[in-house]
Amino acid sequence: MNRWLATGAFCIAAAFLILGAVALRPFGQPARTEMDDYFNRYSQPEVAANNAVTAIVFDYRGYDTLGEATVLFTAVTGVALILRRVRK
Amino acid sequence: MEETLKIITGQGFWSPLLWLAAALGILLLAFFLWSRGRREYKRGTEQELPFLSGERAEDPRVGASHLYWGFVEALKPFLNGLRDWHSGVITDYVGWFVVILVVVLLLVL
Amino acid sequence: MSVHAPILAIAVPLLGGFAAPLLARIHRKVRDLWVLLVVFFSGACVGYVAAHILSSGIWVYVLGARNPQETLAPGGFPIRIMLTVDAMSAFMGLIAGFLALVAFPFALKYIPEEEGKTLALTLSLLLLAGILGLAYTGDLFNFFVFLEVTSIAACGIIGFRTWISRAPEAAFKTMVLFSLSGLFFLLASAFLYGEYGALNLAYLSAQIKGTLVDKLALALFLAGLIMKVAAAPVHFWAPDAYGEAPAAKTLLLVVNTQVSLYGLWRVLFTLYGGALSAGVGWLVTSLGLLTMVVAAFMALVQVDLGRLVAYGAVSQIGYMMLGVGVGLVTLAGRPDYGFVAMKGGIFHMLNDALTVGLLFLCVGAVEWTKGTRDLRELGGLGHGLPGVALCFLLASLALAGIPPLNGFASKILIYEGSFRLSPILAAVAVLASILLLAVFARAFHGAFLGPRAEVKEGLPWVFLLSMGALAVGILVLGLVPGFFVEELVAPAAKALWHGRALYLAAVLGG
Amino acid sequence: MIGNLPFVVCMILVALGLWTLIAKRNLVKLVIGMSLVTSGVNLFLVSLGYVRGGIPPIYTYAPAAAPMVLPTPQALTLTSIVIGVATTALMLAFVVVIYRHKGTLDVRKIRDLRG
Amino acid sequence: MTVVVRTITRVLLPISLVFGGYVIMHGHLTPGGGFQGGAVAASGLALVLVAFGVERLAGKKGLLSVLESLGGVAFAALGFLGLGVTFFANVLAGSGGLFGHPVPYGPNPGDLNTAGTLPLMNWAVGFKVLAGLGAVVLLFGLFGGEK
Repeated sequence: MNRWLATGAFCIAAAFLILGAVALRPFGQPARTEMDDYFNRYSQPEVAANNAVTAIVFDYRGYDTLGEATVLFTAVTGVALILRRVRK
Repeated sequence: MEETLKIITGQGFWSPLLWLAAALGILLLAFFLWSRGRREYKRGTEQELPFLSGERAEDPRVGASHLYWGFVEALKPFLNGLRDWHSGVITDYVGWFVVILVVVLLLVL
Repeated sequence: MSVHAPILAIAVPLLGGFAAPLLARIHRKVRDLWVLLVVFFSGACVGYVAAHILSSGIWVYVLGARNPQETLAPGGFPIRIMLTVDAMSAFMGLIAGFLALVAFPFALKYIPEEEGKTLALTLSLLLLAGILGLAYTGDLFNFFVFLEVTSIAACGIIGFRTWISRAPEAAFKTMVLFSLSGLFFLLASAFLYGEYGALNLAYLSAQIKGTLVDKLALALFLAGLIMKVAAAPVHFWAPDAYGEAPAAKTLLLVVNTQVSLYGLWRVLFTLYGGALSAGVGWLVTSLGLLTMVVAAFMALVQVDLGRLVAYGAVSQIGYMMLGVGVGLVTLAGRPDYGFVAMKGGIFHMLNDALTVGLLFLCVGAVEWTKGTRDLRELGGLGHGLPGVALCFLLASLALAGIPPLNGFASKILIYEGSFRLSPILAAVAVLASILLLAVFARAFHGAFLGPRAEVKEGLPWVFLLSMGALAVGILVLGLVPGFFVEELVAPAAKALWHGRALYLAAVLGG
Repeated sequence: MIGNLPFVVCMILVALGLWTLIAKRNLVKLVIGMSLVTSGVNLFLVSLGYVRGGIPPIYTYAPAAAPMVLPTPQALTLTSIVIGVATTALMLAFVVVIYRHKGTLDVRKIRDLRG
Repeated sequence: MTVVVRTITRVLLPISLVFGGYVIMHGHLTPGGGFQGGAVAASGLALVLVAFGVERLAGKKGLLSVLESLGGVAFAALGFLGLGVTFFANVLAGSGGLFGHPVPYGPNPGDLNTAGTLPLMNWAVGFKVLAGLGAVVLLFGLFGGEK
């Protein structure tokens, strides 16, 4: 592939990424926080956990964590598969 | 019942059963023509053996790539360019990903 | 229990994948039985969900809530992950379920025990779970997680044959590209989260107005998913991956590609349906044309049967993109022909799954018998393997769009719809079909015709059963396409074409 | 504009990773580039959750009446980090096997699959 | 490895395992949780591999694989536990039984016996991560060792 094409495309892509970062709302001042306020307010009464992050990881978004555990399991299975010994 | 057998395409319709009926008709016609042919060639003689360009062929197999050899030969430069495009170098592939990213960015924004 | 059918379809294969290595320690028969049970249960759940949705609309299932239908927290915004299954998701799930039912019995016979069958079966179960999770989810981050599950499981399967150097090479390349696509998807989700503080698809869809950040996120989504579906300038991983994976598992890889395609439609039609320019539609359409032509020409010069079929499979992606792309271009006016093209594109997903799946099973049977896939060495297998030859012929004719098979039924819808938009589109699509016919004529000639060749005796009957199931599917879909188009495809197409408001209403109420 | 510097830094990290993937010729360096992209995205995610003057969203011995940072990005980042680790492990396994077969890590020499 | 490394490993291994266990156990009260604690404990395992060589642990590959599968099955099963309500519903939280103490809103010193299924899931995930990461390191070490 043409090196100049790749370099030019890369520069434009990087510029757009930085443009997006600049166009986002200011750092430290989230625009919309209904969902996170809910988590901070109700993680104790609903889940009985002091740690709101753990409450999200294992309760509100527990299904994601199941997927995440699956990813880890899949990767370990994959590594075992790739590094296994096959007599051929 | 009529609706489940055919697809309405907006300008017409496509009915496989109708097509099958037509195909069957054409097959019957072909069979009819074939059955009127000559039957008196001698079985078991050299009339049954395969010939290639008038020569008696020992191995009458035609290689699969010869089916449209001329077509591929004529397009050789184009096809070779396409093959070189699939270079097998992973960094090139990532480069093409960045190119498509830029195309999409320029188109969307 | 039937309330939980959508989640059971996903969670049971996950549990099955976790438990399969344990059960293999007890006995391998126990493991095989377990795998079959899990796949059949999952397939039954998928079928139940589809039947329910086709009769009574979108099915929302909120995970971890006190009530599965309680979508919104007090205050009117969604907080939990939810599955949002509409007709399109159900259609995708049906494809995955059917192919899994065909692929797993085949794989049980195809993969020798001493080559790590347990690991391969585990990965396949997890890949199936990931595919169904992708099809059913209604949450962006959850989509990313399952995208990674499918990526990693797929790459493990691609690298299965570690004793030849090509398989790890293909797997590594695929892994780099898949990870990049997943990361860009995540980056786009992060942009949307930063802008709107939410991750739910329907909620975000109601919020998106088309600001600069929204458009940037759309571009990142598109770039990531276009790579994952193997569209033309970034399709390089697909022939490597399809060609090098064990044939029985390639079916799941094909479904994996299609479910990524489903994700692309979901992002374009549902998430951005309200703020989409026609330019995106033209992009999808033209990438589709490029894909089908490039892949068909590349298939023309292949000498490896697996790689040839893989390029054929890539070119079919182009038809789906063309069909739905025409729908995207005309989304603003919603003319009739746009809907016809959409129906064709979505119907082609089902047809492609069947035909390409059957072709790969035939390649697997050929390799199982002869130990090679090189067309220069193969030949004359039609005498010894008449069933396989027949199936290969049927599938290649269907793939090339020869009437009266199913490939023609969907392609004629695509041709008609795209012809009304621009005759050039239809002309290029027909040209690619002719090229594919030439390609598969050569493949069939090279592998199956010619003087009788020695074959290994005793092709397992399960192989023929799996191939027969797909062949019957091809014939049935080809001979009575109207029924399937009206009952399955039209609702799915409508869910994308008109269904955005319904999708939002199902989650957000009102 | 200047307040968004953390986001910009994350994007620069992503871009650097992308450049590594385009320009480097060593498979292990490609894996490192992938890790860079992952780190950039993770940092971006977690920095989205920052609230000025915020404390961790944990109530054990928390000071009263201080704003808490947003917990969701932290949870997402945790998930994403584990996924990144899994990806890296699998990619390194492929690299090891490829090296055993080919005896090289140069991407220009590992191209049996082309055309 | 040298005797220095071995001695330090003997000291650090229990510390890392205990600290990992602490991080897992207090996941719902303090920063940390199953993944973090599992990773801390797995670092101890990696230390053993480096100090004493992979051969010492080569026979433990099957054990690690079983442990990982068990962790995964336990985690998924805890998700299935909520199936009376919905998948992944936290049925134990605030029920008064195991890990069932209710917690009022506001800062507090923390009570271990809270948060329902969360501590159980933390343990399941912790074992899974410990076994998974350990297995990955072990597999790499074994593959590099053989010729």
